[in-house]
Amino acid sequence: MSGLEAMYQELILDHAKTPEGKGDPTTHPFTHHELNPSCGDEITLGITVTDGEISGLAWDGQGCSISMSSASIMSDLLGGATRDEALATIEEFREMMRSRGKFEPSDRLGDAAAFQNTAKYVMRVKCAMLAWVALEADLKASQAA
Amino acid sequence: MSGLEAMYQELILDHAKTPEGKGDPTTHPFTHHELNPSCGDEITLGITVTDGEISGLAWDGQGCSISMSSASIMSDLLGGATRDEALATIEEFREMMRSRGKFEPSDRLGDAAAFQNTAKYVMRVKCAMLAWVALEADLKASQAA
Amino acid sequence: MEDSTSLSFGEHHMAPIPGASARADFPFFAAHPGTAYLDTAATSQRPDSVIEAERVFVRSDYAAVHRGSSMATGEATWAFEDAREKVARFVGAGEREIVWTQNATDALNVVALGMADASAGLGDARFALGQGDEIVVTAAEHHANLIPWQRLAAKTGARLVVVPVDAAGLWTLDGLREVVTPRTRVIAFAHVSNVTGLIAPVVDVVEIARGVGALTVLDACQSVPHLPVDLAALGVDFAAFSAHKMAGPTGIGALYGRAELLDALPPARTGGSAITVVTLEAAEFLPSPQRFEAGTQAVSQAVAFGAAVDYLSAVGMAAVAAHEREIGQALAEAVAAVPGARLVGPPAGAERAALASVIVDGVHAHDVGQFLDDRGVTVRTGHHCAQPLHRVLGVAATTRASAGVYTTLDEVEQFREALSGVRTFFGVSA
Amino acid sequence: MEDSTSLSFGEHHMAPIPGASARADFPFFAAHPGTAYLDTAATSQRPDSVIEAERVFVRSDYAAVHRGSSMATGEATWAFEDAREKVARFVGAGEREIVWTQNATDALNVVALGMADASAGLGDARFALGQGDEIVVTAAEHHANLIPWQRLAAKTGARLVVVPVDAAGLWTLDGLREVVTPRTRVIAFAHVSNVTGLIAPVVDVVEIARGVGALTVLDACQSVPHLPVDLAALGVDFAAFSAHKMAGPTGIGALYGRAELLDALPPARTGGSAITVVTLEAAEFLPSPQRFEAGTQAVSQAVAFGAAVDYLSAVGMAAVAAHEREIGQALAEAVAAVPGARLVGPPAGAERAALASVIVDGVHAHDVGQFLDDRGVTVRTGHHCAQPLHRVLGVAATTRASAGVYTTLDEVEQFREALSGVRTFFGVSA
Ligand SMILES: Cc1ncc(COP(=O)(O)O)c(C=O)c1O
Ligand SMILES: Cc1ncc(COP(=O)(O)O)c(C=O)c1O
Repeated sequence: MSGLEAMYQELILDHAKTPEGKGDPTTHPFTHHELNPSCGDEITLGITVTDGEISGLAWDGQGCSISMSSASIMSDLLGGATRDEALATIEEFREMMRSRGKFEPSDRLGDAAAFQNTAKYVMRVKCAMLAWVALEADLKASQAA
Repeated sequence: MSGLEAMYQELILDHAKTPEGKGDPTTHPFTHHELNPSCGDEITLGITVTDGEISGLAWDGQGCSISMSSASIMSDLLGGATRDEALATIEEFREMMRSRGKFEPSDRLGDAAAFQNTAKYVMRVKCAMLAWVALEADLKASQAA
Repeated sequence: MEDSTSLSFGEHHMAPIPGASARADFPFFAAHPGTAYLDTAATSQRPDSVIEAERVFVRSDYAAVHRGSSMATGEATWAFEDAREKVARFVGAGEREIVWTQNATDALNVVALGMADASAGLGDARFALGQGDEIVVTAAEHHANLIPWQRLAAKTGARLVVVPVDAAGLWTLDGLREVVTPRTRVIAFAHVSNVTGLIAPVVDVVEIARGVGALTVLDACQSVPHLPVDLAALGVDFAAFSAHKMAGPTGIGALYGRAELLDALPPARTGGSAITVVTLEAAEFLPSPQRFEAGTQAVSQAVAFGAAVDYLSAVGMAAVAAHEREIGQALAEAVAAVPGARLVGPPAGAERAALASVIVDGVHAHDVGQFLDDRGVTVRTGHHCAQPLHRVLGVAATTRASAGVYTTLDEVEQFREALSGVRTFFGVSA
Repeated sequence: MEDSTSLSFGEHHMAPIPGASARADFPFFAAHPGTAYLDTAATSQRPDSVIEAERVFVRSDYAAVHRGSSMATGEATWAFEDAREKVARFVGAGEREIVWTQNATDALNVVALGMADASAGLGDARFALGQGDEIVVTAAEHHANLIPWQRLAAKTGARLVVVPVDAAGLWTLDGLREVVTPRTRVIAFAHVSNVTGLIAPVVDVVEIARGVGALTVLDACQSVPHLPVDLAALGVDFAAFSAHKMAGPTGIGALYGRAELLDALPPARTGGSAITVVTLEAAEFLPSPQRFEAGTQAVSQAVAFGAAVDYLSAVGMAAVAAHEREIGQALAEAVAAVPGARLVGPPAGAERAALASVIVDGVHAHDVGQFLDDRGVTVRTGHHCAQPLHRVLGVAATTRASAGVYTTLDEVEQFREALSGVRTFFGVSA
């Protein structure tokens, strides 16, 4: 499997084509817009938090297959998670993405482990992180609220 | 003779110590102030021109032995010269100073030929030129008047 | 001082020929065999002669320039000014008409910030703008030739007026004429667009500008490295370009300006070396170029920049331009040959620079670029610092292949072949 | 990417020791045996490891950074940002607190011009100055830390207030306290004077500044290369230094700023890469450091700058400082030992940096420098970009000898011997 095929796994391309969690973020109380200035990719992600749990999540945006599939996989993984669990998962995901492919993901990352190969491509790290950074901002806002 | 001794010939050091032409430039109708910004050396040179001849010349200023002796030797050489002769001499002096020491001065330069060695030291060219540039400016002003 | 022109150019000791022959002079390609480097519009590789000229200088001839009187300083100053003369000659300028800057962006800022200073009363009133004055740019400009003018307008009350572009990203002289008025004070435009590859009719723009007494500011980033350019003959007032796009080093660019303008433009960046008399209250500035060169300059980079124009001159800019005309057409044809790929800017067959920005239907530019990268083709993806233009094109990002003196038709073929596999890989073609 | 720390340092493969051992790492000295290079305060020589780090990078790893998505760009960006991290760590800063600039002069201008923009309504009001506000500098400042503030004052109506110096060129905390008022908005001063060698009591100045809510801007040009400096611990708001004075290349400098300030300071120089959203009307800027880094940066020079701090770190800044303390005293004593030569700044025995500016009675500095040059001693002559200070000293120019990590006591002795011959040669001694 070439680096390219490892990066664009079936799973990732499928999520990019039929993304989960896409919807109107503005129906949720906490929304955040995140932009990748180098390519113009952007995402707006909204969440509702009930009793410390992400009880609702929707995102909208446009971008490359890495940023879109990452948003989709993250929605699957963290929709319904507790805030603490979500924040810990985001932290681990970030650590993996910063590792240049050297970090071995734990079970916690689920399908998001597929981005381990993307981490080898420094310039694509931001793509994969886009949705996660937006969710992190929403969670912090909900915590402060 | 080392490069240093060739540069600081007896003649040059003597002129630096007891400069010719020093006086009050403002007694003459055409005066020009010239500054070497890298070291702060400066000269003000005044001339009177009668029937196309430099009939009076005086300069004041402060600077290194090269700039002061150059002003002195120039005063000796060009006091009383015609404007055309003076301009031609300035031109030849400039050519010599720009030559990095490769230009062979003609008789016209007289004692000013002693600065041939200074021309090898790029950073000192401005010192040697200071008075000459001032005289050139005065002559051009007198021509325009 | 080592005379960089006397260095041999790679294997051959004769003048290099654009393409495969010149390629041998660039160590990057030996380090990356099989790679098609199609990102020269972003930044160029440097030939051995340039790398070595700087190295020799730094190892044995380096010293402070223009300050002090030591022999070492004299030699370094000589090398530094010699480089300026080379670069000046290369673009048809006088020595005093070339100011070293950090890069082309910085050069454009020197003009715009100088005009802001003049507008604030700190210099020659001919550069002062105010309410009612207009600055004209095109909608295709690089951010470097757009944002500084936006900021100047915001500071002075002048209005920024934009020449529109069509769906292909192209502007026209008629479009320009429509927005120019007697209140137009500046017309800033790119000689060659880094996205569309359009080559601007500079002489006509200068004529329009002169008709209303406006200054012309040419972004020559993508022309000076690729075409013979005589700035004096073109008649522009100011121009900007970067060494790193023309076989030279990063860390240095050049601002061209007509001497009488440069002598009058206030220096926005101030400090040592640029001055005559400094008191605690105020400073007086030297004439150009020193007035703009505050602080220690990019000395060894200037020497390398000189070596870079020596290299390009040895190849010959006419030969470079002819070569790149061929490559430019081949790139355009390569894109035309791939179903689902669309070329931005002039179509194949029309005059264009040796770069091709591509939209692949259904595949994001980042994904296109990643696929090409995997196939050994280095291209650039993104908005290429031209967001407003991309907004007109209807995409956030495009994929750009661009060429230089060392680019070969084989690389173009490698690009075409890779490009033709993109849609299948991402599952969007039939 | 080649890891420059893994390169061997010259002959020895252990950490170099300041003085003769370090000297062997600098090819300049092999090219100039017998030369005493005492002009490091103007600019430093570069060790092999720095020259090679840049060369290796340029020959095989060079590509555009921070734009596009190619592997080549990724690797180059990594090297570029890695260098920033190294430089940041070297001065006790966070990564986002180091902005690449052209040189230290440019770094100081980034602050002053950013404040001018803020004052013109283009950014955070906390940086806006106006009528009645005061900017404090010392009378000993380098033009780079004087003229930008003069210009800022002229643009905003603020007043430039000067801390006076005594006949030896020294200012005091009491003198500072006397001029600071509640309207003081900025205090700009050099950590180490490039003329007197005075080491400023930074922590005390910061305390005085904080007392009135003023920003501190430290000209760290002559401290960062020679002393262990922890900018965060010193507590200054901004600081500037240059690579070329610390074993690194020309063409790159650094601005330090506390992150929250840098994120808010308007970028005076604008263009590509520094932005988030650009429309034809306006641009939004990224946080620090990118907001200040418009256009293609000095990429290979950043890599070399990283290698330079690797080199200095390998030597150890404590060892460098101890060595230079010794050299500084030796220089001061050398001057004291020569009849007719007078030292500017703190006398021998007092704390001072490793530089000595000298006035030789009856001989102009240019002539002194020429004589020393002939004796193989490279020094700097002139006003050292500090005309106001020289006006107080009563001379247009002084002769300055300055040291670095590679300076030896033998060189100081060569300097002393040459200096002692000056007055005889020019016929002014008895
Ligand atoms: C104290 C001081 N400040 C500022 C500068 C300016 O540094 P640069 O020329 O690298 O911009 C220098 C060096 O010339 C200096 O010694
Ligand atoms: C058309 C154009 N203008 C300006 C620039 C900016 O050049 P630099 O990054 O060297 O400042 C570029 C390159 O990025 C360009 O292509």
